Amino acid sequence: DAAADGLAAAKEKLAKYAAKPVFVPPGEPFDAKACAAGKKMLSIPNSSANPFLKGIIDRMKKAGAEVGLEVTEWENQGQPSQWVQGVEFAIRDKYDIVDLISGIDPATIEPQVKAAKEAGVKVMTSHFYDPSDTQNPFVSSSLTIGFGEVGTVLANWAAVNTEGKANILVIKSDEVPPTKPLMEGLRSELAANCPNCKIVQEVNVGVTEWATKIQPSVQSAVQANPDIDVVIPIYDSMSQFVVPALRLTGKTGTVKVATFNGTPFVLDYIQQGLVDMDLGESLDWIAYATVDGHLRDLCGLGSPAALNVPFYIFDKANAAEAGTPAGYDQGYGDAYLSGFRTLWKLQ
Amino acid sequence: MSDVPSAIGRVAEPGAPRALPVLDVADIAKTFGGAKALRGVSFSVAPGEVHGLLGKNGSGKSTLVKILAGFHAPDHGGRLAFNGEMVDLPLKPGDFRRLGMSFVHQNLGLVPSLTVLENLRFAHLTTARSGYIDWRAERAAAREALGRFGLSIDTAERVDRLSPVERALLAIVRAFEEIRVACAATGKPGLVLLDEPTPFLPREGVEKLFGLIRSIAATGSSVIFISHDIDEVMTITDRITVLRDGALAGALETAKATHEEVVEMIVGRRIARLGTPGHQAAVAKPAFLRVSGVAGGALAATDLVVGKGEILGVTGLIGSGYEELPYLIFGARPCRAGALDFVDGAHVPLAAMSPKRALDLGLALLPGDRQGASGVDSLPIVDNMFLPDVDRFFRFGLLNRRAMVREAFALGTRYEVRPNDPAMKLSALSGGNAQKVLIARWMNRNPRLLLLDEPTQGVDVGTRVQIFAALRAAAAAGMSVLCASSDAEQLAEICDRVLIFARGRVCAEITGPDLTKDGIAEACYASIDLTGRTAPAAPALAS
Amino acid sequence: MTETVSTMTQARPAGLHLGRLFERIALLVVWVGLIAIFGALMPQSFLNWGNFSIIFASYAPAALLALAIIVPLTAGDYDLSVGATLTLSSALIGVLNVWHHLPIGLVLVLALAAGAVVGAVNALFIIFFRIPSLVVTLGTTSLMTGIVQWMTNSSTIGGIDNALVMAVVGGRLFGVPYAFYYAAAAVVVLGYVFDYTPLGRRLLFVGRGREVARLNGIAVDRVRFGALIASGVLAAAAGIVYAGVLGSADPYSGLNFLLPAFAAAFLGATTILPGRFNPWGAVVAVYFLATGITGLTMLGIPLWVTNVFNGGALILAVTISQLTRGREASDIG
Amino acid sequence: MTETVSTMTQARPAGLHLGRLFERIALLVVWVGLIAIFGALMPQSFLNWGNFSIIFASYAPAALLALAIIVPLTAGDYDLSVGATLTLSSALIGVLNVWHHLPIGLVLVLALAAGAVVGAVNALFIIFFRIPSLVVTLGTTSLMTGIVQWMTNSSTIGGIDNALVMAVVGGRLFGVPYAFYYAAAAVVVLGYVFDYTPLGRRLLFVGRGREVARLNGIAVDRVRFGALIASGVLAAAAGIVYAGVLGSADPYSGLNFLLPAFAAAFLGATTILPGRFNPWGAVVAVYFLATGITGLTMLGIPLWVTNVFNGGALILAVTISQLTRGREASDIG
Ligand SMILES: Nc1ncnc2c1ncn2[C@@H]1O[C@H](COP(=O)(O)OP(=O)(O)OP(=O)(O)O)[C@@H](O)[C@H]1O
Ligand SMILES: Nc1ncnc2c1ncn2[C@@H]1O[C@H](COP(=O)(O)OP(=O)(O)OP(=O)(O)O)[C@@H](O)[C@H]1O
Ligand SMILES: O[C@@H]1[C@@H](O)[C@H](O)OC[C@H]1O
Ligand SMILES: [Mg+2]
Ligand SMILES: [Mg+2]
Repeated sequence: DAAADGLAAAKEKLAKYAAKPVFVPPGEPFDAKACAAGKKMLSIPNSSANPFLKGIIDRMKKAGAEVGLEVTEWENQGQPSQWVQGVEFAIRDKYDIVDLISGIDPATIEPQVKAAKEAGVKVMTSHFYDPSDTQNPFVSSSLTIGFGEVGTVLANWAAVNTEGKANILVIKSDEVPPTKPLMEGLRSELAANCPNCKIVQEVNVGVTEWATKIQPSVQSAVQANPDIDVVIPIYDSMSQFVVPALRLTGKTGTVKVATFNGTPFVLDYIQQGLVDMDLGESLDWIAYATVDGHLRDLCGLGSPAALNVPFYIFDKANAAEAGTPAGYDQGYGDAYLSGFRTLWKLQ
Repeated sequence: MSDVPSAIGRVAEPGAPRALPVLDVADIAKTFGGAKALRGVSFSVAPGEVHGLLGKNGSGKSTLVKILAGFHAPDHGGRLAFNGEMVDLPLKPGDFRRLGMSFVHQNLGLVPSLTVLENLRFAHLTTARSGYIDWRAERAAAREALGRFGLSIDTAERVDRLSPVERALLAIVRAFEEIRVACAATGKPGLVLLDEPTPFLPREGVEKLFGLIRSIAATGSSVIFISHDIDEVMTITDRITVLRDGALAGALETAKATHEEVVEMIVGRRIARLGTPGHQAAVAKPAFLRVSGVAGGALAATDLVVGKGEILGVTGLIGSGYEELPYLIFGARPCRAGALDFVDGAHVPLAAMSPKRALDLGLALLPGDRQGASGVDSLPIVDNMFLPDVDRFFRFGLLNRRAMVREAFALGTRYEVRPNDPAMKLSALSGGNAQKVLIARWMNRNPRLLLLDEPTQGVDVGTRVQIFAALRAAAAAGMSVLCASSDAEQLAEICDRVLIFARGRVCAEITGPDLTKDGIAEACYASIDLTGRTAPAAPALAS
Repeated sequence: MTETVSTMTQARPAGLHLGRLFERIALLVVWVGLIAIFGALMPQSFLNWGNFSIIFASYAPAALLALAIIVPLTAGDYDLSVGATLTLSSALIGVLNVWHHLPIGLVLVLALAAGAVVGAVNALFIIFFRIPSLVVTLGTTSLMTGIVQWMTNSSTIGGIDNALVMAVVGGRLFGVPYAFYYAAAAVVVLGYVFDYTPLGRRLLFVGRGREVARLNGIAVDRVRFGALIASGVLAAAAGIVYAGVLGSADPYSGLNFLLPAFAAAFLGATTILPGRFNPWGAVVAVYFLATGITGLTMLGIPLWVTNVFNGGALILAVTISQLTRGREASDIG
Repeated sequence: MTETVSTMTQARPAGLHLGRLFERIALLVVWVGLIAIFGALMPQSFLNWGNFSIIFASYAPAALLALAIIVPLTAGDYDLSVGATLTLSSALIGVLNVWHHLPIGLVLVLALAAGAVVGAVNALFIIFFRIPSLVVTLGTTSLMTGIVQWMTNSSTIGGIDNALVMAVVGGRLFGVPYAFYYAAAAVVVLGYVFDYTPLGRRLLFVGRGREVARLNGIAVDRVRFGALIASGVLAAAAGIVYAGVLGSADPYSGLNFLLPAFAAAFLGATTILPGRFNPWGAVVAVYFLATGITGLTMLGIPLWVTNVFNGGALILAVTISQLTRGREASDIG
């Protein structure tokens, strides 16, 4: 029947993310050193206080150094006016690339993006748009990431781990742009592969309110709907407030938690049995892929449309691969390192 | 008279008694910023003595009191002995209690937003060793204390809901209760310090207070009594110490001194008592303002007429409502009924009156509460002076600061404000000088009617004379004055006519030869009979 | 002059007594009403002991924070830094226990000591340099936020010693996790200190009339100093309980608790002992707001409504309290 | 009674004049020093007009917000709601202009009107019901936060009419985007009102002595009402400039501006006209802090240092200012 077929499809799709990631070259090899010589890139994270993003930038500095690209971080506290200053700074200091990382919507600072373009500074985004999104017209190129795909993985995982009868509580933040494609992926995949699954409640919590609102919301929701058996906090930093809510309501272990990002403390939670699944990405891999993609655009080679960084499922079985305590890049293998170095003609 | 026992080993001043003094201070000095408030003051108080501490405004009396309360730290070098025991200066908070002192401070030292019980039992509530407050027992103790003084005030009432009289009485009861407890604990004489306790008290309250003072002195404890009312001081004290500009100006034995001698010592020169000039032929002045049916607060519908250039006094027993009159006329407090009719035909219902309207009509009000209602301490003198007049200096879209300062300096000179620096904060002036600034503010506007509430309360005799002279001069030039005061002497000195209030109504009018301090006082007491009442409107002290 | 006129009846008409009583319990009544409404709508899920036990436990840090605020507030000082102190305390626990492997017992002592140090620094500037408390604690908030970010590398630290987690939410008494009882103990102690000890009166006198208190022999500076230290220690305790509830240290959340805790402190001053900041009132206010938020979210109402509920409840309660006392100027704030 | 002893020289020793002058310009001097240090470290990138022009423009909303705060603060009322009002104003622009296609001119008028309404609501509760301003504006902050989340579905709204963007950051004068000149105009106007008009004196007296002001014919309630409305309108204007700088409406950032704006207001009260909240001082403080943060950021110094800088600068400046005046009780706060 439909339910069983769906479940089988879900299982099959999940398998891909359980296997060790393999490196797929994003394009032809090129002389990266020649391309990067004397060039500099300003990386603006959504917020420097986000260790995930800070981790990417630190690794981009290292990757850039291998080819001679100077990477600088624009430290900020997540305030759009600070992003504005960063772009203006890049224009003035004649940077070649401005990289808006994970969360800065170019539309939010469009006047500055436009000014940068006019001044000959290429503004690129990474780890922000979903392939289904339309890129802002003033942006030079974007390394997209499959947020929709993430949604499908979360949906399939929920289906498979409840024998196709998941009752799901979703915690989301609508003001973060990736939320939209992610939720669409989640909903459509559930509809396709799991007719008996349903999203019982979606709770929208602003990022600034995570600490005060997630825990009570989850507590209330699981009490009001005792049949909830999966909680999906779509970004894994949310799970630090989901875990205590389940502990207090006595649902730890009976209600499953699936999430996305691969932040180390959440991988620790998996080892402790507090969270069941985290879909992770290797920061270092992202860093190399970003440098690679941006250099290609800069040197007119045509930027790849996507970051091409694989997602990898961490669960009880393999969480220890990430280290104890977990680190950001462990468990994904290092196929990408030699892969990129070969592409860049470094070896 | 030389070798008087003194714990701090100095030769006592003449007239000092021989017994071991309760309080003995030497070389007490206090500097505030650059200003010397006290310059090496020494004196002593004998057991059972009522000691007057006198001096002009700003002479340092309250500062001395506050040093004894451990509030101010005196400059280095002063010495203090209490009942023969040397005490380290500065006093630590609460030391005074251990030694056996209690206070009625100049502003009473009550917390308005807390209850009678909490204020009255302050010492016990904040220092009890037991670590547990038994509220039932506290309430009983408070009721008993109030009862001992014949007061019936709800112990749960907030102090800011009490009348000024009740508040003053509460502070006095507290001080006498504390000293009673302290003496019982130490077995030695105590010291009660009363810093201008009388301005708010009705006559009978003052008498009751004097009774208390005498009874406490009879037990061997001492009292320091501060007042600007020389007659009160002559009545109650045994000895007098006078401060001038923070230094000792002299000491007197009350019984051997005259009123004039005391005044001379205070101000440092001879002042003619204004006496009662010009009252003989009280020429009826042409009417300027008719106040009809004014009612509000304790005041029932009252009619009166103020003449042009007349200084009209209003007085009565506390609670009779006279003190509301200036505020009601000025629109500063809500009025139930009444209207003003000016000689020029203007008719103003008081319900529609507001301070703004009053100012436009040429009225001015100098409230009794200087810091709370009259001037802003933290702002410069010049701004305080021209507060209602700033618009006058606003020309061509700019506030002319220079002109303001120039005019303020001139005014300051005229009213002898010292120091006369318009840019200084008002708080840098002594109380009396601040009052001069505020009087200057209003006089400078040439109001048609100046409303005063206790204009010289806490103002020294010298400054008083100045203020009176200024009022007289302005009245002679046509300004009318309505002065509410409980100070019969002051009214007798400046008024052309005085209205006595009782139970919210005018019950007598005094003019001409009857217009003397005693005449007014008599009329006040007669007013009780006149209105046929048996109980004062305010809680009184039982005898 | 023998007659003594009583001013009692005159000053307090009979109606007033009832009005005052009503005011004292009004918030409690509204709370019960709220529970009744949600209970009627969700008899199963809302109206059960488990639900309340969870509310009680998960708002324990907020309750402790509200208590931390009212101590200096009663003495007349604002302490805005309690939010940052909460964060500092829980971050310290994370860093020292998880990263540096110090035993949890020692770490808790250090966390409380850090709270005391924060209080002492605030007090130094507020009392010795006579800088307004609002300014000082605004400044130390920013300072501590920076220090926490430095200490934690801005990241959440999981894996705090399970002993703490067990001591806070592991054990239960009458079905309610211990966390609640820590807050409850703090209320009882503070309630006793506020109402039944000389120290409580000193605190109150200092707050209502600093000069008068000093004139009357109270060591004002010492009382204010003590209040600020107490506030720091209580906020650090809130941080400990918070770390225990989460099982992790979050370097960002503290400030989010600040405004709600102030709201609870003010709301609490309208009840039990209206017109005074009081521990019982503050905690009632915290749990009243918590009940509202829980009920609303259980009904599936969007989260923005809870913000409106918080703000509306505060303004409404204070307004009603104000109206019962005839709009006289308020003593709080 | 004729002798008039001048105590002027006596009361104000010469040293004092110099001390006061130093205090007035101390923050300016430190600012210049800061610029010199960063300039020496980064002669190219820091020490150029372009850098300053951008600092000036991007902190214009913060400057307007600090101005919004000091108006009611001078009149004696705290307005914590300015942060939420900023957000409300920019969210309104997003919703009405982008989603409902209202013309931008009309939308701006509506945003300012909304600011005025917020001010009026605050004033109603503060003045008519006599509730402490801190409590009321804490409540309206929470209320508005909820309303904004409802209006915007908690999402950022991009694509605001380009005319606004051009008017705010598109055009430049001397290389500095217009945004700065709006803030500058507000400072000039407020500076004029505070120092050179009777209204400014009234504001000050209302703040320092309400009863005194009333008895001197000042319509106290009207002045406070006006100050709160002005604060709401200025905060809404800050929201407009903010929306113009970003080209979008962000439903969450307002509260992040609140504490820094208060810090700037207090820091500003240590300079130009020490001891008083003053517009010039507030704006100098905003740009002083902005310079520090920008310089540190450009040096690549970790983020936590800027928080330490913010907090440290505030406490240090106020302490030094306090020391020059011999630790007397402060008039601000
Ligand atoms: N804060 C201050 N700064 C500078 N000078 C001050 C300050 N306070 C008081 N003074 C000066 O100290 C002197 C004494 O003032 P003080 O207030 O003691 O007078 P006072 O005895 O209370 O007078 P009054 O009877 O008028 O109240 C005055 O010359 C006054 O100018
Ligand atoms: N806290 C203070 N700071 C600065 N100066 C002060 C302070 N308190 C008092 N002074 C000044 O000290 C001097 C003495 O004031 P004090 O209050 O002792 O006078 P006083 O004799 O009690 O006057 P009054 O008769 O007006 O009560 C005054 O010049 C006063 O201005
Ligand atoms: O991890 C990221 C989260 O921190 C940010 O807020 O939104 C995008 C996510 O990928
Ligand atoms: Mg005095
Ligand atoms: Mg004085």
